[in-house]
Amino acid sequence: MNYMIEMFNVWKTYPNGVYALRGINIKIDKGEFVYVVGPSGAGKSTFIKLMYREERLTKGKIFVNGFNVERLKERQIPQLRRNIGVIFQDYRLLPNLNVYENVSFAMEVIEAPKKTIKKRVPEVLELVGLKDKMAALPNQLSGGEQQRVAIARALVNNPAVIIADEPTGNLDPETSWEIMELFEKINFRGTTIVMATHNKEIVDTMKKRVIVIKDGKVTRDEYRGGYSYED
Amino acid sequence: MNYMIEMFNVWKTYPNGVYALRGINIKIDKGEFVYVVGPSGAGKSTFIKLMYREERLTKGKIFVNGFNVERLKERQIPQLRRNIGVIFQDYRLLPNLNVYENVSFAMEVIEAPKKTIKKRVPEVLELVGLKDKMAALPNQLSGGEQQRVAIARALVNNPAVIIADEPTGNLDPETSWEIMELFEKINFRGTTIVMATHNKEIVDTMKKRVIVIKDGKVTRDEYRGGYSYED
Amino acid sequence: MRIRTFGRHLKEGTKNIVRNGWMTFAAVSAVTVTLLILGVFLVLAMNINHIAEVIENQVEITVELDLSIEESQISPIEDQIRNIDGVKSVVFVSKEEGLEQLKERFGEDAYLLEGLEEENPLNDIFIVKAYKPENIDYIAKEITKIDLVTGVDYGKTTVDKLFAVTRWIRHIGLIFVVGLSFTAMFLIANTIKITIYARKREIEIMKLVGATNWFIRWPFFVEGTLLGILGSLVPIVLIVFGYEFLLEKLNSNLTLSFFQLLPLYPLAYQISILLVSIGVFIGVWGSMMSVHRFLKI
Amino acid sequence: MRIRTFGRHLKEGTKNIVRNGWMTFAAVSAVTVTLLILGVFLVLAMNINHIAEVIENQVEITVELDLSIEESQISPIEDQIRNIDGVKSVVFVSKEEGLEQLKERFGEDAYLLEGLEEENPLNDIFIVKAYKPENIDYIAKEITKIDLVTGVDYGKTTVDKLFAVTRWIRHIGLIFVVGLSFTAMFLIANTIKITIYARKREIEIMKLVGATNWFIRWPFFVEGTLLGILGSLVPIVLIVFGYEFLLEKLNSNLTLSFFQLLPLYPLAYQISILLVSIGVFIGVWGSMMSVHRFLKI
Ligand SMILES: Nc1ncnc2c1ncn2[C@@H]1O[C@H](COP(=O)(O)OP(=O)(O)OP(=O)(O)O)[C@@H](O)[C@H]1O
Ligand SMILES: Nc1ncnc2c1ncn2[C@@H]1O[C@H](COP(=O)(O)OP(=O)(O)OP(=O)(O)O)[C@@H](O)[C@H]1O
Ligand SMILES: [Mg+2]
Ligand SMILES: [Mg+2]
Repeated sequence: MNYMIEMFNVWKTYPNGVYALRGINIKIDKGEFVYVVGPSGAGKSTFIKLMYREERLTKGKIFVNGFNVERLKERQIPQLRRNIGVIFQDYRLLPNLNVYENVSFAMEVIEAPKKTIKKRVPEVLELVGLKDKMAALPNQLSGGEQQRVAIARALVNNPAVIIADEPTGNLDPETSWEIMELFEKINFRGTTIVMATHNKEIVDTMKKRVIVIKDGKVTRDEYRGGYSYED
Repeated sequence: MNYMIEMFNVWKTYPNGVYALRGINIKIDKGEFVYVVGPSGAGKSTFIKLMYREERLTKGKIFVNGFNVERLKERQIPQLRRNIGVIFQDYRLLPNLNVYENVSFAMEVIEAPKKTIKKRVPEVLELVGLKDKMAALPNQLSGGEQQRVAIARALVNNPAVIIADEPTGNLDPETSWEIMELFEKINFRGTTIVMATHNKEIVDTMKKRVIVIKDGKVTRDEYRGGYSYED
Repeated sequence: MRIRTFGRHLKEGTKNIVRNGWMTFAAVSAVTVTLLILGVFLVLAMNINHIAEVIENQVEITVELDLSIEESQISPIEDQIRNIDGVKSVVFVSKEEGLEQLKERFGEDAYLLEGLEEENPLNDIFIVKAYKPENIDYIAKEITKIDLVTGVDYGKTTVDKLFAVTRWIRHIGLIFVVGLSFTAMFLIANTIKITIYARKREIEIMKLVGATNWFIRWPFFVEGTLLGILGSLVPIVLIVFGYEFLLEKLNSNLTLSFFQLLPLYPLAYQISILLVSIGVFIGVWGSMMSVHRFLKI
Repeated sequence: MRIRTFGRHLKEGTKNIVRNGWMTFAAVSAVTVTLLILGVFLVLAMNINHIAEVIENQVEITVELDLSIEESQISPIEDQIRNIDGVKSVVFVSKEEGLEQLKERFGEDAYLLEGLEEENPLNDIFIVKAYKPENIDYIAKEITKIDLVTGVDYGKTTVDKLFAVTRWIRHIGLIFVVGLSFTAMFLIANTIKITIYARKREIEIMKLVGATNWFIRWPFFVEGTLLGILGSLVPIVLIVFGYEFLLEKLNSNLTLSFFQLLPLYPLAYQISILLVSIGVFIGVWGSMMSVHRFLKI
């Protein structure tokens, strides 16, 4: 129970019969920084969605931050999720809330004091370079701006783990690097980071642990590895 | 009128007061392959949305494929759009239609014969590597798979122009390259391609015309240019 | 539009009914419930109108003839009355018959009238009925002009009161029916609007992919029609069978057999056609209206 | 839940009413229209019930006393009648008064009764009224047992018929009110469900970000309450003022003044409270029901 994330022989079959994951065994330590790479449709997002129980597994066991994810009671689920900052591949911003409200929502959920919220939200938005877009609604933002709101929301509560599903897919290289530096800094302070990505340059430059998923299986798991998953 | 796309001093201000484009002048020839690059929020998507009149311009003139876009009558708009294959940054698949139906929809719209549709759709899906996902609904696909459906839909009618807004943002490098080769082949057959992208590697490797947009203005327009837009 | 495209729209419209499963269910059930209420009320209003008519038709004019009248003078007067516009029937009641009827009406107290036979104080009378109750007044006036007629009576004040009541009941019924119809239209259209609102984005995407407005509208048109038809089925079945059941129950219950309800046919046909038409009309109209809002891209 | 969180929910719920502008409008107008119909019908049903009661209360028992009765024997009989359960009033009508009334009723034909004064063939009678019309039958039977009472009559067959009619009208009214109430509940809940369905994704996102079920429910609770209140305002105003107007119109119209409608107060309060309660209840219930469906993630 010293690991942040542990998976034992995890299988996931979607209701329509797609075998997304086929026997995953993985251990991620507290404070680690892990890239998850692999071709499109390999199962990276599924792998990630199991951790905060957006999807339920078909077989196996998952422990995240001390929770037995599959055995969680209905009312424990929010507890699990509050310790995880998730950056969704498709952002999932609340369409009726503006940038500020979207980020503050995550703090209201944990019943943070108003004062803390008022101080912290602009801080985080500054970090992702969106301080002048606070009043904009999601559909008034560019793709990359929306992605950065999603990043800000994931960071705002200083969660124990950050799970990021292609957080730089819609960002230009320069902004991507800024975000990666941010992640590195956060990681340095002890936060575990799991990040699915297609960005070869980032993976190859910022050498970290790399987990390669292909066809629902882990085909490589290497510390300080590179992107390429071709044998 | 020999150009495929012409913009004369085009301005776009969004209703909330954001100046997205500030005096764009650009001419794109028939059969050209153009990258549009620039930082997040620079105005690339806006630039692209004006071409098929998803957004209306505030000032200036645009001609696309011989149409005066701003002056178009209500019932001419479909005519304009049928000559343009658009790959949207957020995919915009029809959620109730499966992969096959999403692609065939674009052909039904132009009242193509059933037989042609039946032959052409699987062909295009094969090209983007989704032949075995034809029956899946969009929400049963991975991010990259959805993106490829959007690509297939844009290609299926062999339009005169393809306008692609970050078509490889959620694709792994290998698949990205396959898609780029596909684009090159299509371009070779005479189709004009305008592609907004953040993919430095692609832009630097596949040398084409590069238009750099920054803060709503064209700051560089170079044939066989590279990605970097820092001066 | 080519024929194959028309076929496509038919197919898509039908498929959408299934694809939007939950939404379709919500919309159809709104149509069902609304039309049910409207239908029940229509049947009620039609019957109230019918009963009012039956009551109104029972109004008759009593024409008193001069005491000195000869038997041979009666028939010409009857002809004269018959010739008045709107007269339906004329029945002669001699003074002897009149006394008999009066006695019957007195029942137990008939002994009070004993001895009147010798010098019958009553007049010979005609009982006149009209085709349309509203003509009663005119007919009565015409009869007054006839020679040897000494009195014309139809209980003017009571009848006026009765007509005032039936008129009010009819008005209220009409107001309710009209009000309910508008309400039904509004509620159904409103529900359809919201379900289509959820498909706003879909419609926008279709337009951006190059679909013409009509290409998008047609499947919605088909869908609206089907919604209306599906939504009117249950109300029709319930109302027709419920009404049949009610009629049977009323007929078998003697104390209530004076409730003269309309017969099952043609009422059943009228209601069915009306409900389907309203359902389809509002289904299509609601769909078209709301799709329209989202075509402007 | 901390107080600041409660404040937040209140604020969010209110804001959502504005944020979802179009949807709110659609939902509120569905509530409005449905409650309007329901309210109008309630007022109608309450008045029909009232009128039926008034008519029923006019039923009275005529008690005939022996012809040979002495004046001193009358008062004890009256007391005996008064002591029967459920008797409201007992009025004595002497044979002389009876004849006068009979003559009045005969009107023009009163001359038929001339000469009866000398040897008055009528009985002395009591006119008995009951508190509850349904007790008439029992009271009549009890009176029969009293000495020197020769006849008890309340037009049994006519009254039975009348009661059958009023019972039926009441039943139909009740069925309509219950049916309409369920319909209203269904339609409103249905509309709210659809509007919330459009926010399915929002609710899912909230859950994925770590919100508890109650954190998500509370603003919807507030929203549902507001929806109900907003939706019942217009119906209340329309019904109360409309009813006032109707009463005035009826009172100024002499031919119709026998329509004994319920007074404006307390009816106005009853209807207002009823409509607001129904609106709020269904608003909250509909919201909670539909949010529930989407919390399972
Ligand atoms: N909800 C679902 N129902 C059915 N199949 C699904 C569902 N979600 C994903 N899949 C399938 O599961 C497989 C893995 O999907 P996943 O989203 O995990 O891929 P990925 O590695 O994240 O891909 P990408 O890089 O394109 O995002 C794919 O074949 C996909 O089609
Ligand atoms: N609908 C809108 N309403 C208001 N402002 C908008 C809207 N869409 C975009 N903007 C603003 O216009 C500017 C340009 O946006 P655009 O989407 O064109 O950027 P982009 O270059 O495509 O960025 P990205 O690479 O992040 O997709 C941004 O500042 C954005 O916030
Ligand atoms: Mg993915
Ligand atoms: Mg963009």
